[in-house]
Amino acid sequence: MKVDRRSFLGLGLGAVAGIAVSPVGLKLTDDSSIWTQNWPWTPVPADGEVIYESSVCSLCPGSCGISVRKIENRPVKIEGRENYPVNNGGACLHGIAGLQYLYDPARVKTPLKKNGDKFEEISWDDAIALVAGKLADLRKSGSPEKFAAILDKEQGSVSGLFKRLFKTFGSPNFYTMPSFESYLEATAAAIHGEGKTIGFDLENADFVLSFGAGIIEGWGSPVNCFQANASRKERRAKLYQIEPNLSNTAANADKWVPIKPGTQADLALGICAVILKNNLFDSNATMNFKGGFNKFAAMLQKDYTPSKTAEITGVKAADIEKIAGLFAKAKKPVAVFGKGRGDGAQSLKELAAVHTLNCLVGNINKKGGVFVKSKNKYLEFPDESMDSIADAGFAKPKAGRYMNQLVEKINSSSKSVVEALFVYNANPCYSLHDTKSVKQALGKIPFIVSFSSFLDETAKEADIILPSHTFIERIEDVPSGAGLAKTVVGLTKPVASPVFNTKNPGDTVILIAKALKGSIAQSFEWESYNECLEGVTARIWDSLSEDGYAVISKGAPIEPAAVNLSFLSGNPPTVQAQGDFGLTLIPIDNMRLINAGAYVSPFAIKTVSDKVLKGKNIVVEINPLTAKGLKNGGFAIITTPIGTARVVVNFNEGLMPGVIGMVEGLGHTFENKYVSNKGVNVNDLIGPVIESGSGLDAAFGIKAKISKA
Amino acid sequence: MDSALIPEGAKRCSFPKFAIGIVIVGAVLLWGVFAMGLIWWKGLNQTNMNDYYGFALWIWADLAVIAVGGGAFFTGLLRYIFNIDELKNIINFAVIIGFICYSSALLILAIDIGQPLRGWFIFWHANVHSMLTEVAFCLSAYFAVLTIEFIPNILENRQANKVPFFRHLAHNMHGIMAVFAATGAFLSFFHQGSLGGVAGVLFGRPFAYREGLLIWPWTFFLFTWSAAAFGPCFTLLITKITETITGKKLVKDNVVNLLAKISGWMITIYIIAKIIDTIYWATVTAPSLGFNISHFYTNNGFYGYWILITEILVCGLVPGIILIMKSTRENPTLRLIAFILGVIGICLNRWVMVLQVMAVPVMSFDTWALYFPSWQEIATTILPVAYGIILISVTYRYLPVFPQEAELNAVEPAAETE
Amino acid sequence: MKQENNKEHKFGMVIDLDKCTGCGSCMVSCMSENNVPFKEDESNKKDSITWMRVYKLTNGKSFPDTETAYLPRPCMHCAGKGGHGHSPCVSVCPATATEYGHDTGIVSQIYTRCFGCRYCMGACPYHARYFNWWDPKWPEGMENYLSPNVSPRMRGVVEKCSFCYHRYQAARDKAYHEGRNDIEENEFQTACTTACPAGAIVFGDLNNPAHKVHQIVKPDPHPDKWNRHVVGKSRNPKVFRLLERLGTNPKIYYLSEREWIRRKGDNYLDGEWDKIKNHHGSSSHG
Amino acid sequence: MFPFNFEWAWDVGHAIFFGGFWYAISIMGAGMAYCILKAALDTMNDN
Repeated sequence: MKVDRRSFLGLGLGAVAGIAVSPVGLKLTDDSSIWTQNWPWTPVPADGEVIYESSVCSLCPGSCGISVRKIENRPVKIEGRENYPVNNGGACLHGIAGLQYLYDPARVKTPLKKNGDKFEEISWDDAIALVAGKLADLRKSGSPEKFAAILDKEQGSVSGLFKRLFKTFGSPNFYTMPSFESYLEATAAAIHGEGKTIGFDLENADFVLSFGAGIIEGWGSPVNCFQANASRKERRAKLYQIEPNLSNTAANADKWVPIKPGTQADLALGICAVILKNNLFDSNATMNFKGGFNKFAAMLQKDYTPSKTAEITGVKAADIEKIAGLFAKAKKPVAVFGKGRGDGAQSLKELAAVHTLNCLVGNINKKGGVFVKSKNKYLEFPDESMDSIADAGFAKPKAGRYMNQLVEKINSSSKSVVEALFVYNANPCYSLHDTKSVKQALGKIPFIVSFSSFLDETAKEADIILPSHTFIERIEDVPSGAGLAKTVVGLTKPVASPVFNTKNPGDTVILIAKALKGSIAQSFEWESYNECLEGVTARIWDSLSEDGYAVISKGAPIEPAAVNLSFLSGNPPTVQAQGDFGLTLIPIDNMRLINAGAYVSPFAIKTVSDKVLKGKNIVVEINPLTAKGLKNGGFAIITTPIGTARVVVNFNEGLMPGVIGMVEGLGHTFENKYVSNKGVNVNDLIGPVIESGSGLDAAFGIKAKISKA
Repeated sequence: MDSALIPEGAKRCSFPKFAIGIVIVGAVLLWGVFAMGLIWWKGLNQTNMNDYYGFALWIWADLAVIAVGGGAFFTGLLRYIFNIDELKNIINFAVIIGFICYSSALLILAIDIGQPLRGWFIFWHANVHSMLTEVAFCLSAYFAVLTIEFIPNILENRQANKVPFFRHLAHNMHGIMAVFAATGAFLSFFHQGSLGGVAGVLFGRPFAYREGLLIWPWTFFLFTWSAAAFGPCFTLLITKITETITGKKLVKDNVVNLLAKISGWMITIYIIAKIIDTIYWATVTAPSLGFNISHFYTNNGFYGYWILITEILVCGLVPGIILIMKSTRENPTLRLIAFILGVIGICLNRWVMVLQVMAVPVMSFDTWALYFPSWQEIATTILPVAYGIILISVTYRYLPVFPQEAELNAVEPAAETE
Repeated sequence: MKQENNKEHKFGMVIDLDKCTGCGSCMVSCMSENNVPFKEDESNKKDSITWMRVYKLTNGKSFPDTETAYLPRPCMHCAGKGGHGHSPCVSVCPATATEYGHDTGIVSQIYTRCFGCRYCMGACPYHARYFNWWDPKWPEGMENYLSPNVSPRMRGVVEKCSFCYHRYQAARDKAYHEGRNDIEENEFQTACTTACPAGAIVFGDLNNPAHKVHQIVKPDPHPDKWNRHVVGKSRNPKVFRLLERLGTNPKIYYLSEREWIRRKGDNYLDGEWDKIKNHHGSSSHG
Repeated sequence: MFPFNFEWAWDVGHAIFFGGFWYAISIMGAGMAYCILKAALDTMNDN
């Protein structure tokens, strides 16, 4: 057959028609849609039996009970644990997002050793041997005190093991990062004497006078505070919030009292003055005051009259008198301190002044008041065995009282006063003021060991990283604190088997101690951290292992608390902001971000407002009255005595004129595209200001200027 | 070179010249195809659309081409149902323009949806309460009608016409074209209307929401009417452009003026209805939902009252009046201005009914959302324009599109016509 | 749909804005419960998938009279005009990919049927619907925490809050296995409700007078006498719904003692609010 | 779209919508079928 044009055309048309009526087309159409419904790159989570395991979250000092939903041993969801004495079913966003830490591919997956600028993987055995070798050399050289540690907290058995290692090694240089608990103890020490801490019975108080305490910003034990705050509505309890910015707490409060930054101590003393002048105090309580009550009263009437206080603080004299009256006349008033989360820089004058209000109205150790408790001593370690080096070294004075003095000491001496440093659960290169000088100090330390699970700013400075399990993979006792009225010890349990080649930090410490041999090893005669934990918590172990927690105390303590006002009666000077620019830059705490310890999860940063973080730019808040020449939403440069930063400006009427608010918790600089390299770390812009007398870094902010970029 | 394909007695430019033109426009087309490929491969993240602008440039382009493509159904309706015989001289071209518009609209929809391979679910799992379902059904069916209307013209190509079957097919299709045209008008009424309904039924969006008749909001009728009114403007504008480019008169003035006059009356009536609708919406519908008209036109960087004035008065009332008055209509410059204004007006109306709807905040604490398309969106929106130019060039060159061309451009002294 | 038995639920929520702290727990709990993906930059809130989004409201006054509050916004699960189930989104979906459950009042989304036309997003005045502009991607290893109860969505489809429908299914299955006809109030609670540390969210069956949500909201059994499209209006003067006047009939109610917050719930012409603020919420029996 | 689709409902909405649709499709189909058949017949008659 000759294929001419016509038959070709006919054949072609016939073929098209044939395919069109055949089921091929339909089949392909159907198949392609089924394919789109099952794209191989869209994950299909495996199904299986569901179980729930309870544990305790240790991301922050809140110590909430959690319930972990697991599918065939695979944790898929964290929720608050019902009826847990701290959080009763509630949970915060960071805890709920906890699994993102567990599976984070940016974790330190195995021990690392720094070689030049890079980290190399090494085995656990080699890493422990290397660390022990370095430490043994240091000890042999005769200066064991040049071994220092930075931890997040003093409490708990893991901290106990670190402390034990340092004592038996012969070093007094054990430091903790500033935390709300440390401020509570310092406040209690200043007024009630050593060995005590403070809890606030917020859920029963009927008038809460908060001096900037971010009760719903993550202050204290966050979920517990959320619940106490929410119950105000039914209880008809009042909250007055005193701070320069309209925080969430201020917005949620019955009244926001704007105040000039850094003058909360003065206002507290001014209110004390009114209470004393108007005889509104509880005379039964004040009868037993020591340390010059009369001198204190006289000082107040001289320096803190309402008009003088008004001038210092910017709060109207009439308002001061009114607040004093409301506070003193309330049935169950409580004054709370600790600006923001309470873990940033604080001045002891402020803490003590606010707490004095509690003492004056006699709410100490009363329901709905303030509980002055003994420090939680549920741990019983066996006696250490100390050799002569340990005895001699441990008796030497600490290089500095607090972290910032240690940093200053290292930077000011030509040869480092610290030769070896352990860092656990702390990120001083990020969360201390003036991070540049902190990094400089760490740079001078020849040997740094980090126990971090993540390659954070401080771990990056380390020579060895001995990665720890996350709180989802490890067992640990977690004592409550952070101003919680009751005292609860919870048990964190390994609800997931370790995802990477990490260890429980307790085990790591025991291994190092054993490798150091001699009396140190003798002090660590446990097979494992598990055995140690069971031993040192023997008194409450049954309860811990069965219920997952043990309640140490609840309700108001029975013993009376002595009050001594000698710290305040001389009216120590109020800390001033560093520098002489016209504006004041203050850090703002935001519940959706984390500023200490861990860093924020991808989920949590997703919730952050575009009025806080826009792309890679941090957004600062400023009252439009102060923002002359700036454009709302435009770029600006902030300059402080210690740094500059490019920021986006957001006009916010909820900020006192003259103040710039910058959120804490952004500006991380490690490798994690979801949460890092976004915005500015406010600690790069604020330098420490040491309060005379207490030695605390009390920089509430810093003087700054802002100009159009 | 290709002279065997060129209609008898018609003069066309040389093939190389034609080819160069096609290649230039083809490059633009390829740019659009490349963008289209990117979007299909990587997904809609290639656009600047977002969760506030789920409907954006493409949906506007879609609505706009369908509106201006309305010339096809309306001219067909006038020609075949109302038997206005003169319009046979422009109906082919109106059909081709309609074909281009509707095929473009379908292509744009295929790019616009997030799951193009599942696009047929709109038919399979049809929700008959959705205006978009009505659009899809009527649009596809009407596209089939347009194809049917276009086929005879293709078969009239000199070579195709030599095939007896094709010749007979073309003849037979001409014979019952009125049936197809009626079906097309029926389908067009519903899909043009339902496109209007797409915005009008959004009772969550007070800017778009309109009350109406039974299940149809007033925008349903306004869209149908406006497509019929402004569609011929577009047909005539493209005719004028084609005439300018080819340097030939292709359609007699009496035909143009007739269609222009009908369009003028349609526009004027539409604008009166639109004004009434706008006033009712601004004073009754929106306020009953808590909105002052000022809410929709202030506090943002783009959408102001200017848009209302431009759409209704400058690009609505003005072309309407120009086209209904004999003196102005028969002035070629004014007539052309009216066509251009009319086309701008209808496109602006579709823009407002898509993009401004998305831009206006509804919750009292929400903010205006403004948007600028990505290059991929722009390229894929220009793609149909390039495609249209190529298709018009090819059909003009090879098909007897304009029955009056030979008469108006007689090479030799005119042979007897009629 | 006639009420043939008392098993017809109308799940809804009331959120106490005086208790809400804006902490974000509900948002994260929702994301983690429902396998919501995340990407490198989520600061453009116009393309950030947050089934539960928390808005910040301000009273617009200048210092020091400024006040702010937070408003969590899940899907409103609108019942549409007259409460017949023609939600703004359901009525426009061309492919029946989103449906109104007449037995639950839950507006579902069928991801495998949605072909991504986004008409529903345009129809929703609450911006409760989100489009998967990108393929969902989890960092290596993180897909291990995904829950099998909710399928991860593919690129190109719309998703939104489902009122944790999988939890309802699980509760119903459990009740069925235990030979019970119906579920208890506490057996079906959404992930945001259980996560809220302030207890600001109350979830339950608006048709069931024994449920707390019903007791707080006191939904009016009759249509609003001033707007026949509005049904189920709260008879509690402190309770309001978002954009109630549009007739969308949301099943999310909000509670606040603060008048300026209640006013933010809807749009009012000049003077309108002052006329109705005192009997707002009690119109039918005012 | 078809009676065997599970979204199909025998209600007024479906009757009107699909009635109209299938009506239009039928006319078009029948019209084209007529034209093609007649053209085929005409072609055969030509020979």
